[in-house]
Amino acid sequence: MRWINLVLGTVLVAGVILLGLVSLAWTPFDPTLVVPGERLQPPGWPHILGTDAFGIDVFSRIMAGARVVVQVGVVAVGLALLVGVPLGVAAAMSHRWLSDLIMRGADILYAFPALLLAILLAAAVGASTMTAAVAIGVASVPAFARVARAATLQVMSSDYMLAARAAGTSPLAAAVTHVLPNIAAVIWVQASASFGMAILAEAGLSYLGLATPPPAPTWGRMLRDAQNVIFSNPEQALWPGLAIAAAVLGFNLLGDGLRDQLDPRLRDIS
Amino acid sequence: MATVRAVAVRLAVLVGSLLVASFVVFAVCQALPGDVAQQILGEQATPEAVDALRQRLGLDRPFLVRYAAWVGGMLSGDFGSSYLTGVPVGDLIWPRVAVSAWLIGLALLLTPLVALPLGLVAAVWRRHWQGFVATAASQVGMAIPAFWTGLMLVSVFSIRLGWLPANGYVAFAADPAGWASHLVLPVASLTIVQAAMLTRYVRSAFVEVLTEDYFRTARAIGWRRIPGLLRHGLRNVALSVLTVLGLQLAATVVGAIVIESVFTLPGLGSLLLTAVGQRDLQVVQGTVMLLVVTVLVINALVDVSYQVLDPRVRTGDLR
Amino acid sequence: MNPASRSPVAPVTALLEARGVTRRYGDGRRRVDALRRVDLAVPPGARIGIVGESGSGKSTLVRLLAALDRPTSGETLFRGRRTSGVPERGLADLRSSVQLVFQDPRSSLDPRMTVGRIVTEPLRSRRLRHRGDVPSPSADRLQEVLAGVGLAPELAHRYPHELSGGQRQRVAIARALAPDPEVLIADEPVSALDVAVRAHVLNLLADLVRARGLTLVFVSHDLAVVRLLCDTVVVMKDGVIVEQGSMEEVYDRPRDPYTAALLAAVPRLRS
Amino acid sequence: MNGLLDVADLRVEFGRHRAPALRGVSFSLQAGQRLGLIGESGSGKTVTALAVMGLLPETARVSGSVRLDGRELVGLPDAQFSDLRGVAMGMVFQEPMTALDPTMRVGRQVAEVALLRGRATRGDTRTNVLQLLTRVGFVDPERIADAYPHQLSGGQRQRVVLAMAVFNRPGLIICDEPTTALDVTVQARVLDLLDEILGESGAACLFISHDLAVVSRVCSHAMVMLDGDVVESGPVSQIFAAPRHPYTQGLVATARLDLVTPGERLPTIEDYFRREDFR
Repeated sequence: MRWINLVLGTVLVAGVILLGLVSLAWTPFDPTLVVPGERLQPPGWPHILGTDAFGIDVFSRIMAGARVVVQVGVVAVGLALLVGVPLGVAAAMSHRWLSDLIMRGADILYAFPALLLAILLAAAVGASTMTAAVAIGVASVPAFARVARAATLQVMSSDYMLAARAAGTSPLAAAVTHVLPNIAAVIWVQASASFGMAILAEAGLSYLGLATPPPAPTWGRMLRDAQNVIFSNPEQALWPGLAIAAAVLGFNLLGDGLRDQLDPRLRDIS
Repeated sequence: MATVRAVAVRLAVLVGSLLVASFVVFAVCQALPGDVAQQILGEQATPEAVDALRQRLGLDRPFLVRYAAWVGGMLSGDFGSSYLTGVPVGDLIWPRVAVSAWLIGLALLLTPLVALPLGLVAAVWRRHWQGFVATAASQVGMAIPAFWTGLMLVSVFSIRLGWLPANGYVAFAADPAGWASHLVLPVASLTIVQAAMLTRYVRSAFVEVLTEDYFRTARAIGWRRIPGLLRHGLRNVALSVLTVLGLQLAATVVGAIVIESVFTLPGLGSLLLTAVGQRDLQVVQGTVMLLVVTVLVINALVDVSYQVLDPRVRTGDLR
Repeated sequence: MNPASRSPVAPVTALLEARGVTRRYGDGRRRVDALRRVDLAVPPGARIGIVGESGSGKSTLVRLLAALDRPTSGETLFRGRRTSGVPERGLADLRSSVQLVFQDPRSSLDPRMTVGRIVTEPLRSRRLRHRGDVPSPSADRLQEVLAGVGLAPELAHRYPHELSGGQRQRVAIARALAPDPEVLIADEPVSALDVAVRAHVLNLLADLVRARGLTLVFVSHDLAVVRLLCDTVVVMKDGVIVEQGSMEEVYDRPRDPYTAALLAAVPRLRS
Repeated sequence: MNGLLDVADLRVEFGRHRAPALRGVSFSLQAGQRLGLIGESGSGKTVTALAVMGLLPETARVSGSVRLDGRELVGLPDAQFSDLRGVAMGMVFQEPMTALDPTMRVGRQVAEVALLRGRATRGDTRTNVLQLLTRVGFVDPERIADAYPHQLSGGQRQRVVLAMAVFNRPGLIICDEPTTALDVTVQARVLDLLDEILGESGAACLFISHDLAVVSRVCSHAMVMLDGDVVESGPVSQIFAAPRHPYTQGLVATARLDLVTPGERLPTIEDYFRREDFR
């Protein structure tokens, strides 16, 4: 049972990343090529998932969409990780007033949802893959800061940190040799979960037209296109939705699986 | 005494948060886009015309003065006017608040009602098929975007079965039955995703109670598993549910924006999206600010309610 | 190394000293004084036991002596030099000469470090190396130290969770002894261990203290354990020292009623 | 074999890949008898207690027989087991700090023991609770009943848990390291109280401890466990004065710190017993 999450998660995540990578070099059809004569074909050969209302091959579009998903996820999670983790560790290791300042800032940002930030940015400077990724990343910073701070506090309260001080290890050296290795596990778990959330947020934004502009294919825009023909062809909404669900599920399961493996306390319970 | 102090501190933090948030919203909307007057009039406009417009809109004043005026105006209920149409932003916002409030409020009300029993089942029978089904349902629910759920519900209940309208809105006062039928699918789409997320937390909160020493004590004096769990676990679970629900509020608010777009409900979300499309920044900043204020205020209320629920916090022995 | 060559200190100068130290936690109504104006002097070569129940302030006191915490008022000294209110880089002398063993090795050993890296951590510290004769972090020194506490050399590549409770506490002792300290502070070093392991660790500590001529500060809630290792005992209650004297004196003829109650409360095997 | 509690060939396993926690434990406890369970951590003391109480985690596989007053408990459905707990048997746990629900006043938690059985009305329950709190040595039962657990000390909480365990005058009380987390002076008071209450109610007691001195103070009989097996059992006087099994001899020797002269080497279990030779 405990392995199911990890295995299923890894398979789904690997699938999404693979689709995205392969799409850089090859897709069955041009994912942006509009072929009016081949509109709304049912799944079959050569269009294994059929074509959409523009006559574009659905599978090719999904492959290319995976690329955007991975892009946004990497940028957003990377940004959140690089900013949030040092902030959280610093908050835990520093004086109380600085710690309070950092965490209060994180609290305010926490109440400020990613999508609103992306909407603001889109309104102010125009929508693009980058504005979406940055907005999602900034909005994910507090989650990383909180997790890193909580984990660091736990490390700080351990006797081995006291022993390190008694051994003459400086705070910075202790942060590198003791804190980071001991909080890495929870950070990876958080990163995996955040990746899933980033995919959902990106899908929502591109559905609203507030992320990657056309003609680049994204799963969210595919759903928007599908909605236009939902009365005649409701099945059009199926594939991109499944792609999103599979990708998010993959990252969530991977995160859960990692946590189950890494948390010895949970291991004892189950 | 400790409670009064804690509430006072929390209120001070709330005011600080509101100031910071409003400043960020104002800065992003006013500083990032460049010269608004120039944009409105287009590249061909004469510098004199641009200057005149700038003066008329009050854009010639220093940034901080404009910020102060905006905040001051909002405190008295004046959100300013659209640069594009001149319509007061308040006139655009207020008629639409009810729609969004119903959508968000109903979803938030239903979310714990779905998540508590589901999470209980997932925790108590976590080694049996019932628990597996509940956990799997929550995992899947978390992975699907709310707007896709909306599209799927529409394709089944509106198109295939024809039971419910696919979009639009009727005011409650005009036609209560119509109002309800128009809200069922949007609220359901929003609730499914949020409840799935909350279920996960409820599950782990109950699992934690199951491993607590005090639950073992309760079992040792004769409590059966589920009644004991409800008696000694619910209050502890309620604390974490409340926290998570407070954090979910933000997600629900943005979820509602998307859902309004799926079902073309005339709420704040559709107002916001239209304004973004037209780059009507006064409307954008007013609407966003209203949503942010709502989220921050409710989160503060959640924090304060801790004081009432947890005796360790209430008596000030634990912070 | 000849321990005698290192202690030319005049007997009047205490190695470690606390002068009127108070340590206060929290503020306002929740203020707790963990220590209240405590004076204590640890002369070179002494083996001092600090005994008390939870909340007596015994752990706080040794943490102050080791400059791992700061007194709210009063001062701590090492070799007659102030160590309270001194920035960390001014404590090189103290750090290289005073080492600690903590209660629970599961918490005092970093779970993500191998035994070898744990034991050599004090040797790798630039600050400790200020003292000229601190051994270098070589493989030889590691083997020497491990052998000194009765651990096989191949354990150097293991992680703490792969060891038994007794082995873990030996690793903690090895780390403390690696830089050749003068003072060993042991804070409840056997309280978290099984009875079967306790005797081994106590025997090891007694041997090491004797062989290296260490000054020992031994904190415990258990007078019976302290009696075996120490020649002087300090009894603490609620942040103050209630009695202090030679081991036999206090153990056989306690003057303070609290010490007497403490002794009487220890359950003895009835057979 | 018709004591109050008869345990026969009790085996407990947690998963196939782990060594069994109990490998066929048998013992018998007469009404009013006090049996001490001695052993190191991991020897199976707590598992034995939890098996008797029916509180082992779901993952445990239990076989063998546990009979209380002649009634077989192994395989008993949880609903029926629940009706026995708190009535026919009560339990006191090791960790007083976490044993009580932090969100509920102490008085209400104690009262639950009565209300669960549906015997009492709220009014006279309150009276009973206050009486009981007085009986476990509180001079101000009103204040204790209205306090939350975190406002009490460890010793006070352990007395509250003891009160809950004895409320319905069960015939069997199980104590799992009840004083290990307490200071010695507090331990002495709690042990006195336990002694008094057991004597008064005539209940039998299964008393788990790693501390031989504590067992010798409370119990009449003792049973020594090692790696899920019972290696020796008998009257306390015999076990501690003339232990037969080398492991017990080692345990007793290491426990007599007071007999060692300072400077002398402490005896260890390995002086008497080598694990490699066992089994």
